[in-house]
Amino acid sequence: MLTTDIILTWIHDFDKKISEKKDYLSELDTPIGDGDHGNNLARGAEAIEAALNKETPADATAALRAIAMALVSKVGGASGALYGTAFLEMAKTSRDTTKTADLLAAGLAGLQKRGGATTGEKTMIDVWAPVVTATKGGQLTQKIIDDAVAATKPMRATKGRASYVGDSSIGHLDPGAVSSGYLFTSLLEAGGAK
Amino acid sequence: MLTTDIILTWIHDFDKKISEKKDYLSELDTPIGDGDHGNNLARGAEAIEAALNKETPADATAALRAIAMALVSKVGGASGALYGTAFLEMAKTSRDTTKTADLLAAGLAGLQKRGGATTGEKTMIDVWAPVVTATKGGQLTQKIIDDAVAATKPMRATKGRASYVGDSSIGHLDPGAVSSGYLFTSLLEAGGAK
Amino acid sequence: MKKIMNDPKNIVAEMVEGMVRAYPQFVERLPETEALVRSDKSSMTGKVGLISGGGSGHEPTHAGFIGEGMLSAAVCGQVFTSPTPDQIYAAIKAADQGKGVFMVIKNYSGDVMNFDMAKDMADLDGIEVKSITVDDDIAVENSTFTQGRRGVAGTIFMHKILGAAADQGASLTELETLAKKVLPNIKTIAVALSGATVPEVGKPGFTLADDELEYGVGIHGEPGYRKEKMRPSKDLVKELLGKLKAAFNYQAGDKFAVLVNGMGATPLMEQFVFMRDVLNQLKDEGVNVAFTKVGNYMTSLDMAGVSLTLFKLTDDSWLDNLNYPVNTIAWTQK
Amino acid sequence: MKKIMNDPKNIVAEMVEGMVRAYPQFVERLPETEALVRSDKSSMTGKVGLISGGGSGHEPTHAGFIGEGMLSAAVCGQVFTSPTPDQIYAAIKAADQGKGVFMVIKNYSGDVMNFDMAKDMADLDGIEVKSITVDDDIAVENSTFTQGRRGVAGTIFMHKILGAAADQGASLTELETLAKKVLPNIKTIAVALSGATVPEVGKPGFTLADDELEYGVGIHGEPGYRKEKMRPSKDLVKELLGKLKAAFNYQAGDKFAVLVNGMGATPLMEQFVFMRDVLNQLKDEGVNVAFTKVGNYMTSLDMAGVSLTLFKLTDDSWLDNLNYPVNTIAWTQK
Ligand SMILES: Nc1ncnc2c1ncn2[C@@H]1O[C@H](COP(=O)(O)OP(=O)(O)O)[C@@H](O)[C@H]1O
Ligand SMILES: Nc1ncnc2c1ncn2[C@@H]1O[C@H](COP(=O)(O)OP(=O)(O)O)[C@@H](O)[C@H]1O
Ligand SMILES: [Mg+2]
Ligand SMILES: [Mg+2]
Ligand SMILES: [Mg+2]
Ligand SMILES: [Mg+2]
Repeated sequence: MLTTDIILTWIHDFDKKISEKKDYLSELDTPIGDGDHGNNLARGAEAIEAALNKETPADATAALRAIAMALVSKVGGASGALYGTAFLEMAKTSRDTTKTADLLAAGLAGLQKRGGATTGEKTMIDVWAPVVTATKGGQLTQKIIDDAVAATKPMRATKGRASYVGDSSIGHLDPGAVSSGYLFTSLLEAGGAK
Repeated sequence: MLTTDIILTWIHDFDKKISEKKDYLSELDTPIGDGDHGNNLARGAEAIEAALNKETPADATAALRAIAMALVSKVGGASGALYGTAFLEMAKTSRDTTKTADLLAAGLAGLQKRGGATTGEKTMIDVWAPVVTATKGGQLTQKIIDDAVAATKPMRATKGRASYVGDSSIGHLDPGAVSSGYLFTSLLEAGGAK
Repeated sequence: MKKIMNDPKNIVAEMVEGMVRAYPQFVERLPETEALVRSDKSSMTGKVGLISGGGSGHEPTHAGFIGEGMLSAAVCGQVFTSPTPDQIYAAIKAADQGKGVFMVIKNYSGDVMNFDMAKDMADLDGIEVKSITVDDDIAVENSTFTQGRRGVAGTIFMHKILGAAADQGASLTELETLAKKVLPNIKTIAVALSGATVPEVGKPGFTLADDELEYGVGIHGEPGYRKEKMRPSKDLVKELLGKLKAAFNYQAGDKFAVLVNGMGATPLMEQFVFMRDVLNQLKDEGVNVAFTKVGNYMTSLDMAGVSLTLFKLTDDSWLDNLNYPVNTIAWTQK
Repeated sequence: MKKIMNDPKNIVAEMVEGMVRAYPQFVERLPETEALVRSDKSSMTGKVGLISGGGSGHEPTHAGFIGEGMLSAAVCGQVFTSPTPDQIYAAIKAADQGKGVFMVIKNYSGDVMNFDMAKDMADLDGIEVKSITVDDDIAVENSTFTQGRRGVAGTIFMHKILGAAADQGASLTELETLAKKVLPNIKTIAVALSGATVPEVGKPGFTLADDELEYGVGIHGEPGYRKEKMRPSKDLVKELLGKLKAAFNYQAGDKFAVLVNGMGATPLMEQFVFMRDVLNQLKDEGVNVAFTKVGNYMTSLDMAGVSLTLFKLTDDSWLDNLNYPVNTIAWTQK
């Protein structure tokens, strides 16, 4: 269940992880992308913190929307549009339900609509999809997340910048998958996965 | 005495020295100039060889003029104007005399008029002037040339590019002095100094 | 890394400030954005707005092409990062004169998605928006297994052609038709001698050995298709024109515009030598070159290298559009 | 050294060939020289010819400024080496329309001597020739112990001012008077982040450490007045404007044109950040900036760095001359 409190704990922790892993994420983005994923998300994390500090959200919808708007207006790049869209869809759905699985499923649907990718294309979808499935079964574990992230390594990218390097994308983790992994680890730790 | 034969022997040898010392001359020009003196003169040496190969000069005046024109039209930079002017003045004077001392004196006068420098300013003048004096006395030796070249090392440049570096010009040989040293060594070796 | 900057986080904001203050006759900043709009509003009246944008680091692209006869507005994203939809939306609003707005997008997933989101926002306002996604970089296979080809230096030809058409009163639909017709006729390929350093990253995106070059590198340092030992300009031209020839399957008598574009750190001297070699080979092949341009137009920060764009002039009016008067920071023509 | 070139010995000749073939609407080559003349001869008729030149490696200077409203002809010497008198003489003859020729020389002993020799040749033909020797680089003490100050980026302001005057029919004597009046009002100073590599030499003229800069470097890599650790743009501006302020002794209310000039390898992004910081400091000091320009105009091959030129507009007509329409490869203005 995603209460306002859980959302805030979740996201604060995610922001912390992002700022810690900023350089690592950009490094991951270097061989198969343009080396900015960590910087992009760090701008987003800062903007989320600023937005949440400025005004405590009244409810889950307000919280999710504030997060979405910070991401949409400060991140840019592919990940800004994608994470922004996912949180915007979660915000919309949160008016009807607080069930984590439903909210994440709405986020995933938004991601897929925005980016046109499906699983196996070496993107963040490859983490979101198994996480949504596991959450629906009430079974999300760190291992599921880690495995999903790790599974992007042998994949060949066919979407996003990484697709430009073709076969050379094989053997590298997808940066967006790794950052999504952090998102769901934070969710798990915040107790929001059930 | 500068006969046509001596002039040709002299200059062929000078051209050879220049092409051998091209990199060294440019290196000398690096700390206190713009690093092109060797390349400049190498262009001149090639042009002289081409001109003399194309047409054997009828007399000393023709030889000196051919050398001057090659230098004027192919070297550029300060040294092109200076060496070019010096040989042009020698060519003019050679209509009246073949005495080496008189010809070199005319060359030196041209240099001084063109560049406005006098001795002690760390330029090629600091080699030409003592060489002219020694030649007048029939006494030019390799030691006189070497000493004149070496004497530019402790000088502070007040003309040419080297003047821009001020005191830092002290402790470096002047590239134009070194190349003029080669010119007079070749002259000596060609038997033209008497 | 040595760069003339203050805090790397503010480099885009400070660059934009420098631009608008140095060239107020050309560009104005939209409040609280890194989006710029044409200063001379009267030149926009009654015409379709033409906007572009993308990550920064490619200067003078895009803001340098704002002005009469070219772009109405441009959006400067963070370095090598596509701008956010709110800023693109601001540019759309500023460019709209009631005739709709046409967007020139470079084909990167981030750009495409963010421009799409901005279009969605403008739709709500009733502003009609159409777009073209430029994908001129033939270094990448255009297969269903990739995001498609990247948009690179050829984009400036698209700006020029559409800018001239918009200035002459073309409608939004006419611009779309023109853009679609022009698109497959613009193709580009690059050779890099060194990587670019993103200010916030602090080290080059890739490195090459002292005697090494890489063919097919993208404008964000995306890897190319082959590395090899440094070679003379003529050989580089042979390699790149070979790829372009294969892509166009061009024949003697075909007519082209040619752009030699410096990547940022390559002196004009080298670009002109390269252009000479390009023109020599095209002449040998009987190709007719009707328009030429040399310079730093679509750069990649401090990358050394050049890109070569051929634009096949299958329609005579396109040459008129290239020669149409224009007045911007980076491209001014009587 | 990695450069896009063929034989380094031919780099200038091949560059010139690239220029004239890429931009035939602007420049033509004088037979058997590396001297270029304006293509549009009719724009020269009845006017005093304006020529310039010097070593190559500073592109787009000088040939990039040939065209209506600016230079009539320009001479491209070998890299960093002043051109030979015969070539300058050819440019004089091509520029002369019976009204005489004015030469803009940068103050280097080689340039001064070779232009002097060319003038001597033209004298024999009865062509009247006058000249100005630009010495705007305040990094060097202007004492009797030096060749005097070097001519650097401020030279392009001299070209612009004289070009506008010549185009409006100024006589040779009027140009000389104007040039002399303008000269002391143009001052420049640079900061380098890396040295330039002359193609034939193959290694940089000087090197700086990874975190080091040098103030006062010349456009051929002549040593500057101080090295120090890399600092933020604002601090560089403070240092360079400090020197310019001392040189001009400028006051609140004084009016200036400002040129931020990239040395070749420095991205426009950094140049615009630097310009922002310049304009901020000048604003704080109450100085009035009436004209601004940012870009690679007087480069030093692949040197990284910028130079800052202030041109004190003590005469109102000078601003008109700066804004006067011009049509060249590198500076075009409606
Ligand atoms: N079409 C897409 N669908 C889903 N995810 C995508 C898509 N394109 C890119 N991504 C994700 O975005 C990540 C890259 O984000 P980022 O580096 O911030 O943006 P950019 O690629 O614009 O530089 C990739 O690692 C991938 O996970
Ligand atoms: N005014 C001058 N009078 C005499 N010699 C000079 C003068 N200026 C320069 N030189 C000589 O020219 C040499 C430099 O020649 P070079 O490097 O070929 O030309 P540049 O200085 O134009 O690059 C100096 O070492 C010096 O000997
Ligand atoms: Mg990225
Ligand atoms: Mg020199
Ligand atoms: Mg990016
Ligand atoms: Mg020189």
